[in-house]
Amino acid sequence: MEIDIIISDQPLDVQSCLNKVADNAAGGIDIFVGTVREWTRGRKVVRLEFEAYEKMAVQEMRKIAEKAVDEYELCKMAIYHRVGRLDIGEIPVIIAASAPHRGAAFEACRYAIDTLKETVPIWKKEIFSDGEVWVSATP
Amino acid sequence: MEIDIIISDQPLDVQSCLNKVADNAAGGIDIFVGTVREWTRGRKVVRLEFEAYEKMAVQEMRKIAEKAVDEYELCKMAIYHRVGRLDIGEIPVIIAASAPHRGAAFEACRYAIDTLKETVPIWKKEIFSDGEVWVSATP
Amino acid sequence: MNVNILAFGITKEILGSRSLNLDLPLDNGATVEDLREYLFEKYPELKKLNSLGIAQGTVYAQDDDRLNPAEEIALIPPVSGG
Amino acid sequence: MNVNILAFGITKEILGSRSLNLDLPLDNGATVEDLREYLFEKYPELKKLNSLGIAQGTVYAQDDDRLNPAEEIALIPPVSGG
Repeated sequence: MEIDIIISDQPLDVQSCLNKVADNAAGGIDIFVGTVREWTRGRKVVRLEFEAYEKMAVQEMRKIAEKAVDEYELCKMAIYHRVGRLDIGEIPVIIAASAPHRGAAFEACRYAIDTLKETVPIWKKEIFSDGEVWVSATP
Repeated sequence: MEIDIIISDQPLDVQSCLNKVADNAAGGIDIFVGTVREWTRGRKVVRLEFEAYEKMAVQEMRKIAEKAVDEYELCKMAIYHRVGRLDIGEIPVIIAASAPHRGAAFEACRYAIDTLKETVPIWKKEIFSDGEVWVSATP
Repeated sequence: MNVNILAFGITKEILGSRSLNLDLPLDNGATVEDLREYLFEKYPELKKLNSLGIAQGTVYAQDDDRLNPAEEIALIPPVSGG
Repeated sequence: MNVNILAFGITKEILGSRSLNLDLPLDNGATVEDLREYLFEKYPELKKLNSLGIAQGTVYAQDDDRLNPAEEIALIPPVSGG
């Protein structure tokens, strides 16, 4: 199967994602790994919480992967997203693209993460020691 | 240490490379993984053989990583290259870059693999069922 | 018109529930935009959001799409995955 | 001038050895370009390569750099890593 989409409340594994996109026709694989930063906009993060409208999020992630495979002539693409509580350094998202040539793999990964952040119904709450905020919700 | 350079005749491990560049200040990590393709220019590959001028290759790889860390304001960068015999699907190269923001990680990885292919003294021989060729050596 | 609404992220906190059954004072020709206006009136905090999308049947709806009470309707505040 | 040459990739096959000691008919002012010309004459197959770089002390040398027999000198045919 050329596309693999996962939303999980368990830690995401980069090696599994890589194995899913490995392909004898691929000369290059690009993998984007999001990680939880300790500081954001000058405030120290305690943890993040991700919530998804899972049924729809999986559909939107699949749309992104299908378009990427088609447009960049990929061998395979995988998009994994974590939900629930995440500590500093943990991985909210992994995107992997394999392609005969490396340029396509890079461009597809970048397209996928940029688009995921715009269209996929997943929400991130930043928890600080003195409050919390749903990211991008209000001005 | 913000830069990790390895040339090895043992299989390269993506998870180790990821662990090396993980950083609490990083919001994104990009990893490029080269893989041995089964077909190249219409010919079926039996295996590849990589040879390095190791002392100089490590220096040139370090130059690339130092320039990338500096230019793209990375947290960390790792460049691993395999030497010896590789079968289809094996990994000749892994490049990983962590950065506060994802754009820098993508651009740094791409810069690094593009430059590595131009400047690092490593040579690839493609072995086919009916012959072999040092890649790019002759017109 | 009676609809079931799912609310996520900050909208879940504003509505006080992830899932809500609403009796709307709207007739069968009501649109997505009518629902949004109704919600803005009932939950004025929603007006402070940068955007408020509405999905119907797990697909982003347009403002002039007709509401279909048989479908799952969801409030989509600004997304922030990744 | 007596120099030690390392050869990699296709140059190793052309020279028949990874490491070679050469007695060059060149004086102490000889340059990298002089060495390349000497090698082209002695191993004409080298002329068929897309390029032939020379490193001295593990650093790419320029054509007009002087040869330093105390340094490690290496033949760098077109690289193809990655």
